[in-house]
Amino acid sequence: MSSELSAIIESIIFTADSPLSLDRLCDLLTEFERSVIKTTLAELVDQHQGRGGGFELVEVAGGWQFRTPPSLQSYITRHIKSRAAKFSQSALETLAIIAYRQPVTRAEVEHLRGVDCGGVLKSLLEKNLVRILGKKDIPGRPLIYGTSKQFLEIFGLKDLKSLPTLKEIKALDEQPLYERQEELQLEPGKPVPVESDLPFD
Amino acid sequence: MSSELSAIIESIIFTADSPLSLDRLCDLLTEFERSVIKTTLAELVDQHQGRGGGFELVEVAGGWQFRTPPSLQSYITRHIKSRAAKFSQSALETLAIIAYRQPVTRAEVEHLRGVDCGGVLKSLLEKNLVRILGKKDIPGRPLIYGTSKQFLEIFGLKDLKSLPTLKEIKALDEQPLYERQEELQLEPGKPVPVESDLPFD
Amino acid sequence: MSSAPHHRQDENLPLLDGFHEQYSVHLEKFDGPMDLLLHLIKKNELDICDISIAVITRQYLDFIKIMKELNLEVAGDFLVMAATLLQIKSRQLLPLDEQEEPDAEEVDPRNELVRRLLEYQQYKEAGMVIGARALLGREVFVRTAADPLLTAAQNVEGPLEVTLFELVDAFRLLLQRIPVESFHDVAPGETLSIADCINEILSLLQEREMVQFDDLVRDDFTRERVIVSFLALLELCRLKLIRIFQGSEHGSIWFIPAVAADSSEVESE
Repeated sequence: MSSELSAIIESIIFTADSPLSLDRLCDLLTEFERSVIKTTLAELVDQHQGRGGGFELVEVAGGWQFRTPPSLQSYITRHIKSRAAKFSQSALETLAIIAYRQPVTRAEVEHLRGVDCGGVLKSLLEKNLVRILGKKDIPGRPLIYGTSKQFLEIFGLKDLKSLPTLKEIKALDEQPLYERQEELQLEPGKPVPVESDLPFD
Repeated sequence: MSSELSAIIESIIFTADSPLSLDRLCDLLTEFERSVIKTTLAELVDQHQGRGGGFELVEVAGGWQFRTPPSLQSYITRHIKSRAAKFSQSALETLAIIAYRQPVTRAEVEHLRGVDCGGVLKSLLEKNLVRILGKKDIPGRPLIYGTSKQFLEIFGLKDLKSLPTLKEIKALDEQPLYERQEELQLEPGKPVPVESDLPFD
Repeated sequence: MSSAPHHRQDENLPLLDGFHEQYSVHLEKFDGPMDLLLHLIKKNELDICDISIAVITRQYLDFIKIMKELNLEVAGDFLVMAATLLQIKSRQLLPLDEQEEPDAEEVDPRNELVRRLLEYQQYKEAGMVIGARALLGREVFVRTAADPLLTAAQNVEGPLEVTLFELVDAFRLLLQRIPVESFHDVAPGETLSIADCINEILSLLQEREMVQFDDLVRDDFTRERVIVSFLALLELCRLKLIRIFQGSEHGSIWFIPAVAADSSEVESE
């Protein structure tokens, strides 16, 4: 077995997001013989089986994939369960409104977002990102919300003053004043061949 | 080394979607001693190195992650689209300034580069390579920027300290890194071979 | 230059097509005036620490002239540098003012530029070095498949992962969806808003139990600041979020939180 081919197959299966069939592997690796690929695959399966590590190479759904053995599931779920949760768009929006508009009532948040925010608000309170500041002195005495100390900690902010303002974010798009004032083009109608400089493709 | 612990650690790192720190592993595996976890990790690194397989265990962004070796790139990209980014010179310069000088303001970056950096900065923020650290305690309270964890992950750095020092970079420059930078021709008429922005591709 | 607008080449005059293509190739190489200066210094084999301003300035201005002749946009940044070069050149020509302190720093008008060039050169090289690394997603890859056994185990109660930029951006996008009249103080303007000041006070009260009015205006003791801070205090008082008291007549104004937040009192559906 070519140990180079073995590494190549392993890396392709490792990075694939679904099981890879032998046919697919042969299509990708035309410089190798189908029979050699097949043998190498079988050897890889044995190798990982023998290692008794945290994952193995198994045949599923007509293809090959690395999977963790069921015996380790209880350890892995410890991690999966406790890992950082991504913010939902509605949680992010609600939090943003509270951060920038505090002190704010639930009705005000809902007016801005145009949807009911009870559930999101409750979960933000439970996560300790938002706190109740008190009650507003208007009919119905609604609760007033603001951000918590934990909010500052999560975003690494010294205080609420350190929250970037919208103006500051918008300002990134704007050209500096002196550039706009310069009369740069001799003939305004002509196109400029200098490429815009996008940093990424 | 407990081969069971070895398999457990391997499986947790394998299924995690970002590098896992030693601290995090110890939090998850309270039934094992920190020192044992640490030794097992080091043994795992060696084991995968020795295997010469399609992926290796590397320390990056303060944690551990399985990654493919760069040498297999050409095979992997046959079935996976290269997601990242060709960085423009401006993006790299700006990123370098932020990485080495952080915390740094936009004005400081622009002073060093001599050009407006708003667009580049915004794009680096959107790509999550750069983050807002807060505001500087000087008049005008400008935003201060630093690099993100994602920056370390993408550039394969263990931590900020493992960035090559500017001194080391200077030493590199004594070697003909620059030779491939072509001469500028001021006289029109001669065609110039189009080259990519970066001397490395 | 990050600001150069992108136009389609094919709208150009056919006669100039060739020129433009060639020069756009050159010009893209220069990532601003510092980059161009470094190039000129290298090309002339000058020592950065002892550059001939006369030579560099002439070539730099020639370059800008060519850009203009070719009708390329010359960004303001390039013109600013041209002005700096000319200023240094003129200062070199002037006899030293007797009155002026012969401050060592001031002796050579090139010093500041040299310092910037050296520093810029370092970062330009650092950029190339980091850009040459094996990048995740380009040369190096990680596993992308989710283990089907485990995806069901996802839990939303874990710690949260979000960046400040995402938060601001969410708010920015939200504002774009909403009619302007919903907001009283988003309009850009240099003036200090009462809302900002309220945030500041709330943030101070997160740090300590009792705050003095003077602390609010200490860093920025202006008429506007004092008035806005005071209005913010009154507003917070009206909302019954703080209590204000004064130690003595004309003494300092102090304020404390009026209520201890009771988080059990959540509005339910």
